[in-house]
Amino acid sequence: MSLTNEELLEMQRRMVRIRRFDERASKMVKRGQIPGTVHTSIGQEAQVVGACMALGDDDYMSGNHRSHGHPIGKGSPLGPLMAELVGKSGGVCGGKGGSLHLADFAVGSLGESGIVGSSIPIATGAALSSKVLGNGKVSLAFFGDGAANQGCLYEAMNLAGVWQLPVVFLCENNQYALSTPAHTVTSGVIADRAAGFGMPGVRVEDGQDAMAVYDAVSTAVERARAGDGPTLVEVVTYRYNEHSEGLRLGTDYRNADERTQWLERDPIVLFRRHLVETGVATDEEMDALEAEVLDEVEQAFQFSQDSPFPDPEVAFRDLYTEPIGVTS
Amino acid sequence: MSLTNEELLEMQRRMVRIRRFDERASKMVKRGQIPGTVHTSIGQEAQVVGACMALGDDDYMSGNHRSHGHPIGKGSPLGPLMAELVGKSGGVCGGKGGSLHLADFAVGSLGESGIVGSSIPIATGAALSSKVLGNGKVSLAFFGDGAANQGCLYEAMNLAGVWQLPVVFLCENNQYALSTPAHTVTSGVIADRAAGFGMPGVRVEDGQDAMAVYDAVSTAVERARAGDGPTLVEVVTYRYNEHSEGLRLGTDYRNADERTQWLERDPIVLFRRHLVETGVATDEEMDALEAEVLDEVEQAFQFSQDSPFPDPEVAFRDLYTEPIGVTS
Amino acid sequence: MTVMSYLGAIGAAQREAMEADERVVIIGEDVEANVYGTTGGSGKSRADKGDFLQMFGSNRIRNTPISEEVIVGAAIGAAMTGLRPIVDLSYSSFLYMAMDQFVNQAAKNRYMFGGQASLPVVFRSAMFYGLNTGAHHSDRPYPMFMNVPGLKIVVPSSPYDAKGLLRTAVDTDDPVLTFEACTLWGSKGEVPEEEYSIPFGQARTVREGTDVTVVAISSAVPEAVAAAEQLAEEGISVEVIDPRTLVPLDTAAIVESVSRTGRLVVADPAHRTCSAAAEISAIVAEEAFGSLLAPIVRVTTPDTQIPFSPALEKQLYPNRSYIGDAVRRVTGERVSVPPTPEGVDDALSTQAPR
Amino acid sequence: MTVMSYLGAIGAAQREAMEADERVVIIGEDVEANVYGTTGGSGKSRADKGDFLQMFGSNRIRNTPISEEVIVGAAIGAAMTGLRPIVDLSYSSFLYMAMDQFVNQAAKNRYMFGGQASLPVVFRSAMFYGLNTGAHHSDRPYPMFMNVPGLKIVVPSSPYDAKGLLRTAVDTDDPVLTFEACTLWGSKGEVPEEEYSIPFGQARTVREGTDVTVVAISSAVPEAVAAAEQLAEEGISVEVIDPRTLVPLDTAAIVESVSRTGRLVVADPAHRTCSAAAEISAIVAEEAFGSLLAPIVRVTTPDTQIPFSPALEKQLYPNRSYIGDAVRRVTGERVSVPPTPEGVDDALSTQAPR
Ligand SMILES: Cc1ncc(C[n+]2csc(CCOP(=O)(O)OP(=O)(O)O)c2C)c(N)n1
Ligand SMILES: Cc1ncc(C[n+]2csc(CCOP(=O)(O)OP(=O)(O)O)c2C)c(N)n1
Ligand SMILES: [Mg+2]
Ligand SMILES: [Mg+2]
Repeated sequence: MSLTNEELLEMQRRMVRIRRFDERASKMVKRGQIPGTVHTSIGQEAQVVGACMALGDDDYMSGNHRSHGHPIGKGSPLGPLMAELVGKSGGVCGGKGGSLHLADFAVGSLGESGIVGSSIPIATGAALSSKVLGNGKVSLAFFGDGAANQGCLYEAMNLAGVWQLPVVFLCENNQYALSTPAHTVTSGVIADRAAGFGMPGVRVEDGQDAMAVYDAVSTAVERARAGDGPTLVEVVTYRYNEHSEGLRLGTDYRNADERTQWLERDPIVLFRRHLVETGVATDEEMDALEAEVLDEVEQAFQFSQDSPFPDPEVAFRDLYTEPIGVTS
Repeated sequence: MSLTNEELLEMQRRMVRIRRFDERASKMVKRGQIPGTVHTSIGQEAQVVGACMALGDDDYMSGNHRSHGHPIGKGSPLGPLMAELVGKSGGVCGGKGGSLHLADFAVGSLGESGIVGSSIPIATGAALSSKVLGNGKVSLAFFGDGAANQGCLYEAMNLAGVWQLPVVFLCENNQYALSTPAHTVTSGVIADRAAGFGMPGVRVEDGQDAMAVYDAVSTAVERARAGDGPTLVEVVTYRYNEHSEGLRLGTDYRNADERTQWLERDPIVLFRRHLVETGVATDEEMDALEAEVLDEVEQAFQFSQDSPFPDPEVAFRDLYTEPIGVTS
Repeated sequence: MTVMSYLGAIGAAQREAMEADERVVIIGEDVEANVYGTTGGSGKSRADKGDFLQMFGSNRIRNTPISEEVIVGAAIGAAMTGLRPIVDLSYSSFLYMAMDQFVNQAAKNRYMFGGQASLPVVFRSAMFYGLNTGAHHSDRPYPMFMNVPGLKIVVPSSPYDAKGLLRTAVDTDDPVLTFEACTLWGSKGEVPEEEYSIPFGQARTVREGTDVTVVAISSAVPEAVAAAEQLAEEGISVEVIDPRTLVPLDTAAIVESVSRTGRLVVADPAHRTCSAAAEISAIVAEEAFGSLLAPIVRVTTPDTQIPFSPALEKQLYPNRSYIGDAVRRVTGERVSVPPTPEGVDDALSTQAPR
Repeated sequence: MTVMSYLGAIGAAQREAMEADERVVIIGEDVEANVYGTTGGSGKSRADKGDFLQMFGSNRIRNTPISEEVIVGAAIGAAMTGLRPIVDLSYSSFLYMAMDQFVNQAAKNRYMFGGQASLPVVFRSAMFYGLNTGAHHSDRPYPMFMNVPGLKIVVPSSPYDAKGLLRTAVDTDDPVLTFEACTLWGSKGEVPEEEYSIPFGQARTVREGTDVTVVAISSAVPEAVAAAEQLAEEGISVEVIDPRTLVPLDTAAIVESVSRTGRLVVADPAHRTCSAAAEISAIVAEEAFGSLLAPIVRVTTPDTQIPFSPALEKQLYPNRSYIGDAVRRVTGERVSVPPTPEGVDDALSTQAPR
């Protein structure tokens, strides 16, 4: 579970990628360059990337409406993701998915889901397929503290438990579901729910520390890969932005102090400091990395602009593998 | 939580009622006097009645396909129940429900459910209504070990936990769901699932002891009534008969020794012995009670035979409170 | 009369119903913060006059976990025992999570139990089609609920109807599902100052006409009216009927209209197969066949899922142009069959959170 | 050719598909013990030759907890990653538990993801209507799934079709829902010895005729045939068409038949409103209007839930008598409108556990 220097740098790079991509997407929403909204992972990068780095390239994952962070964390190129948010033909789903509803099978991303909780069974099924086929792949399901109250999670945990499926249930506890504080709608502690379903439940209290997340998820992934079944990992983290970009709520459901405190433990700042302090990289190298990523995001933006809109007729494709002639 | 002698006798009477009613129903299925099937509570009487006696007359409950034991345990008269199984107009639901799908609102029975798990939210909602209206009523949801793997249970437990609803979740762990042994499809221990949802979880290991069940459920009911929220009670018990009457499975999924062992701890025999030994009743009184119940069941049978079938036109009533004219 | 938005009308109906009857409670995700704008005053700010949480307290404004199945089920159980809940499910796409409770409990309990139960419960949800909200947020699932006997289905298309029908829904002792049209949220209309309700099963004749009957549903109503205006200029007189409730359905009004016009077009934003349009067509093909002078044409959303891209989505829904073409077709003109891709429109966008 | 029961044909198709492809697995409640009779040999005994658990092992015969939502979802996830699951959901009434997974995942994933996913997964369930199984065990919910683009819907009415269509379902890369008719489980028919499959979207003309087309679905097929035989004696020549798959639907065959007969009756065991019958009627009212000589009549189950009592239930479903009456009606005879209560029949009963 120790990472090479390259991997450590890749960890930071992916976190920065998420931050800059999401910042850009946020701006694009405000400028009307993205139809609808997007949900950023800004503030949650350590949680996302720490988890993804614990997976192999061939491993599977499923996610939710906070939907670009996960594939970026798993290694997706940025251009097709950005183009997807704009609805272009070069989008990773050809513009048919859009934010919330995208997937990048090339990196094992089996689908983010606009329906809260709905993709948890999908990751569980991918783990079933690994088990039956014996191909050693592990699955990870990302979901929020809000989704932790959807019943399908417990059906999935139970099924994974009895079949000893290689799956990790990763709860991104950013402490709010939209406007609703988790503690007002969650009875008990999420990680503690694992025990009753016969699996380890781990709570990463400092979810802003990428290594802490990485370590916890790596243990779970090893366990899964060894055939010892599922683990529930709850990571405590925080989103800096509003639930979704452009949303303005009348109530002040999050207190300003709270936000300030979390901003002080920014996962990217923390990890950069760690890398520099441990001699993995210099400040200059870190600056260069940041610049490279900014450039990558700019190119992704350009790609999203240059890519043409899909032909209207594309709306009538991809419903079935063999078209059954739906056109009107 | 101590019962008067009368209540103790009533406890035994209700257990015997369930036993004799279900035995009669079983016979009726075999003779073709009941269309379809019935699911008996034979062997589980202590678990059913111990729980029901812990409730007040005005308290609510919901149940499942093992559907006559619960209302009998709660005090339903036998005739309308028997007539319901036959599909007669004198049935407790006028013949429209039938076995699995009946209710007796007069005793707080809000509905047994043919859909495994589906009535758990109903009892939870009744508890919500008690809470909002402040009427002090408690709800109890009966469900099996099989149903304990339906996600809605955990949604209900969580909701009841955060809202501190006066509800008791009562898992009848008879160790099998149809042909499937509970341990093969249940990860962890059902009662242990309570902790993660912030409520007490109690496992009554000797579910054949009516008093043990009564005590555990009474504690839960008191807690609920005091406004301290829900409890999960798991009762370990055993059904003597096949999953449903008339069903013949090719596999020998239950081992014969196991059944013999459980038969040795028959809840009705045990409780009778207890009552006689503690001087609550004499053997003669117990014999008389049994005879009375047999007579009651005979009358219920007669009632079910004498009651006319509903008029075919009744099929078109009761869908809405104000008919919207469905006739074809 | 006063002018209200469709969304405001829903809020007003909820407020009046809550004031009128203590047993009315609101249950849903984020209702405390008024995220969807129907549990606050005007505007979305808690500070504004009329915040529901302040007015009615947290005993009656119940902010829930994200647990649709138990929310719906608990509301049913509560309705069976003395409350009259309004459940706010936000997007119609989330109803599937609770399908078992809708079908096996809400729709069946009264019937199965021989009339012992009554179920005064309203399930509100909004259909967000046409706003690039993607396949998980664009469903228009009312037809599948129409196939479930025991539910009442409401599809208001104007502020007046939204308010009056919702009030009836709350006051009815049967389970009601209302499908609100997000594209109409901002539309304004006249609404009486005083409390009122609109009986279920009474269609509204939105526009009278003699040549063709257009039965239009939900957001297709304003499109049908726009088409009718255009067609009037071409000399075709179109009668537009809004059924307002799909269960019960005002079959008599539809049949009567077709018996005068002899022609029927049904405009329905649901997917084509087994749509409300299919049902209305089938009723007329059986009950008014003798009056029919032309094929019955359905203008629906084709049987494909909803793509995100603004280049793809808008072409799919019934609009004035498709409805116009359909009318021309049944009046004998040769036109291309809808939907023909329209090219890229500027996308509408919405502030509603997902 | 060999003679097989409908239930046996399903078991045989499953066995052949599992033998043909290692990626085919069976997932469901009580499949290990062969409780529903399709994962064993002939008869229900494990000792009998052909027990699936013995043949294929517990890695491929997956006995599940009672957790329909995750069973369906996991099968979808598994299909997206290399397996070809057959999910046995036993009763069709249990499908609602997993509705979100059917609609939001199975039907949408391939489309949303721009074709990245393929979903070779079959969901089997049996409709138990007519057997006094009560409101929670008598659903015929295929119309609501027809309204969900992305699913394929199969409704076999004979052993030959049950086997051939199921094999196609397993071999197809799209999600398929098969609705089996419990009342037909015991029906016998000729089935080829060799493996075969039946393409989707091809109706079967069960009986040729010239006066009226009857499109019949699932268990209504044998009833329609019985009606046709009776009507032949009265001098009315009925063509009976079984669409076999409702999505895709063989519209061409139906339109062609109506263009010859000029009359259409649709017999569909689903509830009336938004039924498959509504869809078929609407298609014909649009595409074959010019050939129609009479109203299109639907013979469906009325919009009420299903009562338990044998005195109440049987009258509700399409039967030979209602179908016969409908045909007489469209051929000009005056008859009472179905369903007229039939009085009390002896109830069928079934050994299937609930
Ligand atoms: C089934 C369902 N219910 C409700 C919603 C609306 N919704 C979208 S995101 C969200 C909050 C999710 O909270 P959480 O799971 O904690 O994820 P987070 O947004 O905090 O990352 C809600 C209520 C939805 N998309 N799907
Ligand atoms: C949603 C649903 N799935 C499956 C079934 C079929 N079924 C009826 S009873 C049963 C077993 C239930 O087991 P359990 O909950 O332990 O109750 P028990 O019968 O042992 O009392 C099954 C699988 C059903 N009725 N509903
Ligand atoms: Mg959250
Ligand atoms: Mg059990």
